[in-house]
Amino acid sequence: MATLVSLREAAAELVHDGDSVALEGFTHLIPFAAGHELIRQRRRNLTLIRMTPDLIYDQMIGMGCAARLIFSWGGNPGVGSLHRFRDAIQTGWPAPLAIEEHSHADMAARYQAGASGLPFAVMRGYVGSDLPKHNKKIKSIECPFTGEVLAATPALHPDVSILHAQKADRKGNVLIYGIIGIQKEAALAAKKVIVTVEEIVDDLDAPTNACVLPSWVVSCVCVVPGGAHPSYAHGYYKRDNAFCVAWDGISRERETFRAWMDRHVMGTADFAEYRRSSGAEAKVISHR
Amino acid sequence: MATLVSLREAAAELVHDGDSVALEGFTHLIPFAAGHELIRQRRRNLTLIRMTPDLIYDQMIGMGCAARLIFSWGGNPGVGSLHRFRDAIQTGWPAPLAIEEHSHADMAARYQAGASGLPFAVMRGYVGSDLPKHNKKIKSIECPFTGEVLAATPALHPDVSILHAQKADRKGNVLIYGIIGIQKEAALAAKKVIVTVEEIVDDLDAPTNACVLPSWVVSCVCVVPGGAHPSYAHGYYKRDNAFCVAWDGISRERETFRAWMDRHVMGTADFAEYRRSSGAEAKVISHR
Amino acid sequence: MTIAAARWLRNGSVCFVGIGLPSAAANLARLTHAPDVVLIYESGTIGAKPQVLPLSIGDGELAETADTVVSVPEIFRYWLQGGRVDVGFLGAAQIDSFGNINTTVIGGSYDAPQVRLPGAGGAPEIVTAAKEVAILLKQNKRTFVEKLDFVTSSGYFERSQRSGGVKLRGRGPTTIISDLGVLNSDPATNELVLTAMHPGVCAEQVRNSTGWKLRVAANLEITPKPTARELAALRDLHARTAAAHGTAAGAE
Amino acid sequence: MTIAAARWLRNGSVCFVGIGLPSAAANLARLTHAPDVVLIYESGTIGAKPQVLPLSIGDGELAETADTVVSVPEIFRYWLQGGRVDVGFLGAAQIDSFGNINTTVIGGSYDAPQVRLPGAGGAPEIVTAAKEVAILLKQNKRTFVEKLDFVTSSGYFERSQRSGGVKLRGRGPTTIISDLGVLNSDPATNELVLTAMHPGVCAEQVRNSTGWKLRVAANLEITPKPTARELAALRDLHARTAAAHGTAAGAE
Repeated sequence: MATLVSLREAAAELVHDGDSVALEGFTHLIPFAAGHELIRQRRRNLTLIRMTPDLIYDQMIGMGCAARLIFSWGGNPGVGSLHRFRDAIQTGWPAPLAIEEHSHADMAARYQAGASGLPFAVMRGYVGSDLPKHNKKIKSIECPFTGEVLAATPALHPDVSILHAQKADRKGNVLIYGIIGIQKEAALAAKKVIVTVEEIVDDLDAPTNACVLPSWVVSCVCVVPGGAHPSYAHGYYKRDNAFCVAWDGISRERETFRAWMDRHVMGTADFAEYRRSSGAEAKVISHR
Repeated sequence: MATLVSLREAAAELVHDGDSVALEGFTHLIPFAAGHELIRQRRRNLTLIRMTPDLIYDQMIGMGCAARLIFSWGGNPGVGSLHRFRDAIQTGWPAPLAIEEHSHADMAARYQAGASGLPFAVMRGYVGSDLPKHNKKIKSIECPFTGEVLAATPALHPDVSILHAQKADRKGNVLIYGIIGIQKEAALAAKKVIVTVEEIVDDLDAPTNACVLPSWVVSCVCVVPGGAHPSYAHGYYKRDNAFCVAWDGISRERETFRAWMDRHVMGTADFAEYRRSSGAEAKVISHR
Repeated sequence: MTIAAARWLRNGSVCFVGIGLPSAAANLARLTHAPDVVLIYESGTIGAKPQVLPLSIGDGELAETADTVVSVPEIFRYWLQGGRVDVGFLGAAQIDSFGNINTTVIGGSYDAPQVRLPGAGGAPEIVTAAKEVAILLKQNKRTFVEKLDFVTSSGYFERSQRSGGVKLRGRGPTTIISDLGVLNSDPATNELVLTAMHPGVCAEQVRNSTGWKLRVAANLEITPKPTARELAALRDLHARTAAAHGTAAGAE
Repeated sequence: MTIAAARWLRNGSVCFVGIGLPSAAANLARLTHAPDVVLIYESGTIGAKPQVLPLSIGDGELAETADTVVSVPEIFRYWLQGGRVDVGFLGAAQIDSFGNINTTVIGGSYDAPQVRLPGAGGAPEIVTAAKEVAILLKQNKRTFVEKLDFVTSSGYFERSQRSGGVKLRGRGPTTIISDLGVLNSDPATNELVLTAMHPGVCAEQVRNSTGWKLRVAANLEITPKPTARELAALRDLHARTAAAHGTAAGAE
């Protein structure tokens, strides 16, 4: 059963140095507040797993949290490159970053296999691509009926998966809607699950076939309003595109990056203070 | 794009003797009207595919439509046995019925593989069961990472899948809600798709993450109010439990079965007439 | 039998429920000592809290009272095979002394059976994926048999003989609850042993209702009598069910 | 370039859309000659009809205007791999003369690259699962290269050389649309050949902007000039986008 705790407590208790950690959310509902908290708590040697390591992992990598990255597309969506991600791979700053690189379809399949209790995933993938030459986790398998050769990759089982969601009820049942991405699979593939939410409500008011994570598959629920900023929470606030553009400048040089992180993340006690400090107030939208 | 036609036309045009046909709906939204229409049109030598061949396939088998059955549980839910299904397997009446028998998890996996464009499905299944001895479609496969041996079965690709749904809009987009079963997978695994619906509406009013079949994956939409009776349509009418119990008596002997079918199905022009004839009026429920 | 089975279910456990007797017992547990038991039906309903017993595995009542309703492939892949289920709560047509289950054919051969049963349903994977399994079944020499005509879903003997190195996550069918008593698997031999009898039943009666030479535990217990609260809850449940369906689903 | 790409898209086709230029062109098509084009974004939005261009592949505008929003594994398995996509509409960092795509590394080696690019995303499977693929890319000697530093997603050469007997359902990247013209694959050799130039561009200019010895079709066409309607629709789309985002997403 999910317990309702502060994000600081959840991160301290459930995420340890050396863990494999998946912060998921496909453009939507990216758990930035949780990423910041792991940076503040100086988590080290993490294996970071994420289909699209965008700003959140750029920040964690640049602050030295990661030893390894499992991913399929590393860019600043709609803007360009991730400078800290690039710097780590190209020059090893601030620490060498081993990478395990896949395609989106494969990452999704690996999470699905993990959620499904299967040791591996099968897909029609990578035909003619150089990726399998550089990733030993991509093998092949023969169909026992047609003889076709398909790609096979091992299931993902993060030590901890961390999500942001719109809301939870008092029992800890979580509702996610809009672009639901890979969140359900990331949660069900993981050993432990932390969910930050915009709010706690009496009644989830979920449609019958909505994406609901029952309380008993969630370890901790933490209330962090605006916790997906600069990503967005459908029905609550929009994506802060201006911040994503500004990040390109902030993160381009190591010095400006460190100064910004030291001031707004390391120098703040929690996400609420960060939002005031950075001026990154999520604008609550009206059609909620 | 889905075209709006009568069920009679859809069945005549899209379902041919010898086809493999999946009428799906897990207890809920079983396409009885469509099954009756195939009986009326005297379709023969069909390979019938369905996880739970209940009353609808008992009727089709007893009326001689089927040469083969692919399934995982054949009973009258909450009542007992299917007498026509039994009679066909035990004595070959009215025609011999070849069977290809699986577990639920496997049938679901086979449909999923079909919908996914994969030639086979992988599952942890059948350990210690006698079923694989009698079904050559159940093979094994070794995990290329752990060496574990798992079950593998071929993808399902019905010639036609037939569903009943709550509603469609004028473009032919279909909304299914409540117990959604295996319907989406059955539709996406098939070469052609017929959907009967309770009603056509201007606006589907579907929640963001609802189970919607877009118009362009559906061949035909047919309006057949009450078309799932004696099964139910969530939000429209309840399951007719009394009919399911009565079916046990009707179907027990070949003579009573044939007399009933001749009178109420063969002797009626369409499902609306059948409903009047059999007194099987679906009771519209209030919380619609 | 329903009451004894209900008692066996721990509060808070996640239970994959078969229709009929298992569903009646699981809901009785939920309405008495185990309000937080999580009931999953293979139709995709997670956390169903029906006020009347469902007649089918996919009644609307299950969907309306569930925390969420997912697809059938999802329920089997993410929730059952994914290892999320604590207890499989099943019925059967026949079992043997090692908890193997037959729900496929009786008599004759598979291709030409004397009696064709409904088949496997979800059971072959429930018995291996759930952490533990309990089977509810009325006890007589036709249901508790020496040798099954067909092993649909495997118990202990088949597991050890035939798993072929596949890792099985669950402990298998540890408990059989019948109308006469309770059988548990002997941890040493995996054979089912009579460990408790319901009030008014004698060991001789149980042996005579069993198709194999039934072993009886040294410390054979008597199931405590149903309490007034249990009886009232069961009676009310059946009354509500009868009123809703015009029949008494899962009634003994 | 956006207009030429938009024209290429047939009404009613099911299009798996990449972000940026492909998304701008696909939506322009939808707002002009192809109102019934079905736009699928890898974020899971099916039938998206955005009024402003999304900045990211998962903008809320896509979810709000879609016919349905499914999970990311579903979009890749049921919809892309399931063979439901007519056209993959993609960008790239580099292509070669056989339509192979690099979006991974430039210079150095994979382990120690000079420039690390974002990586594969959905492309390796889009190029093989979609029935046909069009690639949108500004043309110069750094983007249209003789030899790729890395093959992220395969075009024709690699398909024939390396598919290893795997059945490929699609026809591959048949069309490249650049800011200078249009290249199509020669059905005989699979090599990309210049088949059309945009107004005001000469063949010499295109050759000089191509890293390989570019073949030019005998019946080289000139792309018709943008119509007033096309230009107005594109201008309005960009204006709405700029007003919504404070920036001109996908603008040329």
